[in-house]
Amino acid sequence: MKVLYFAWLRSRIGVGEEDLCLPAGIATVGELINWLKTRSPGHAAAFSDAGLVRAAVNQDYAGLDHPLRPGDEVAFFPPVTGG
Amino acid sequence: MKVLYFAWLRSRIGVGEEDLCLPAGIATVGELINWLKTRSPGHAAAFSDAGLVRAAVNQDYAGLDHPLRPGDEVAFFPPVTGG
Amino acid sequence: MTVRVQREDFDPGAEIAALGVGGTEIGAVASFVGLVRGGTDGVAAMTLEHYPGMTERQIAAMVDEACRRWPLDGATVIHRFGRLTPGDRIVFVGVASRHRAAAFAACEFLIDWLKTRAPFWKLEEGAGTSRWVEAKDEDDARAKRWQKED
Amino acid sequence: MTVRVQREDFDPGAEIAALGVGGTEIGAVASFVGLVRGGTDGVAAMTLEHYPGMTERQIAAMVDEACRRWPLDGATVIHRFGRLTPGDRIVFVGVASRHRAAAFAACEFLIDWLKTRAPFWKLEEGAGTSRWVEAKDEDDARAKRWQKED
Repeated sequence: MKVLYFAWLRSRIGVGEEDLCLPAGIATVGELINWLKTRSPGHAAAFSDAGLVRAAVNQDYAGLDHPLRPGDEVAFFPPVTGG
Repeated sequence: MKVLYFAWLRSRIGVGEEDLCLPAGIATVGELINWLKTRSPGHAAAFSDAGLVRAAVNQDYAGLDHPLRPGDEVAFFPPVTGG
Repeated sequence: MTVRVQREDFDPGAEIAALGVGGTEIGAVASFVGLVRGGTDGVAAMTLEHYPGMTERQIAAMVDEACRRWPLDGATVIHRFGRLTPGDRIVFVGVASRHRAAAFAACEFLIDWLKTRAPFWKLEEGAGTSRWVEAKDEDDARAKRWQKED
Repeated sequence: MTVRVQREDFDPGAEIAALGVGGTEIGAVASFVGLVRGGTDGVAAMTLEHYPGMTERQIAAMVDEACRRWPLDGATVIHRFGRLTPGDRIVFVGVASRHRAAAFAACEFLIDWLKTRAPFWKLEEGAGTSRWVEAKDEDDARAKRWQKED
């Protein structure tokens, strides 16, 4: 599964993109976050305040209970500040 | 006194501007309109529906009871349709 | 603050660019361009008559009022007169401000007031005749939104 | 309907002109240009990061929604990314319609939604450091004005 990070999530994790093999039992965005937090101190720091993180699945905004399927593109980023 | 007419008031009266010597006793815009109506059938037609006529004195909107003074520039026109 | 009443066309891009260079505190330029519509009744052209002197005076007063109501860094109003055909630009209103809410509000305020207070009259030509356009109640209603409760 | 996400600058005048030629029924083009502000804290530059693909997709969805809500004859959204300095243009939103009320409403809707839904992030540089700009509650509040009661 392709996972993307933007803005300060990218800075803290150290990469903008990861291709990950998820272990069994990760079926939602929220479960993916909990697993990502265990991967490195940078990941843990990036996801330490869940209220500051937004998620997208296949380039649409998605909540924590959004289901994940093989081949999905998942992205995490802070609240947007364009315009 | 300089009196100006615009749009269909000008068409009906036949001129866009008149330099008039007002008789005594004309002290307001409303009194001026009543006197102008007596000047010609065109004037009478132009002012036949007072609700459709707007007035300005010295280039500011003015009501029927607005006082007139020597040297004032008075204008009559329909509701505006610019923009 | 710029007010121009002219027969010639104008360049919205140049006006917007000029508004944006008023200082690095400007974050927003809202603008409006009004165009001559052809209409379903086949209007071929229109002639805009105005009251020289009063027009500039009334528009300048509107711009002053907008500056009192909102924190603006610049405002430009250009209104054409003379003969225009469908697709021609009639009016430009542009407002620069630190924040977009003020820029949008002042821009709408100015065009609503222009429609109901600036002394212009449209004579439409079509199918061999001409007629003076009547003022719209809808425009009066939109302008009334901005009246303050004193 | 035009959506562009690009590093290069854009020309507001050319975009407004293009919106106006969509047909002689267009009477109004409302537009918005967002500029980089210097700020009192002396921001020297900013870098706009975005999420290629999702950005275009989200903006196109906003434009579609605007077309469903208002009778529009054209809409253009251009958003830049990359490094920008104070006074630079960031974003253009332009909307053409028969009537000005729809043009203004759709233009404000689009910029409010862009601010809260389009995946862009600003990294500000100033005084030797850089920091990610935080989202504003005020922007969320403005975007919420457009939420429908279903």
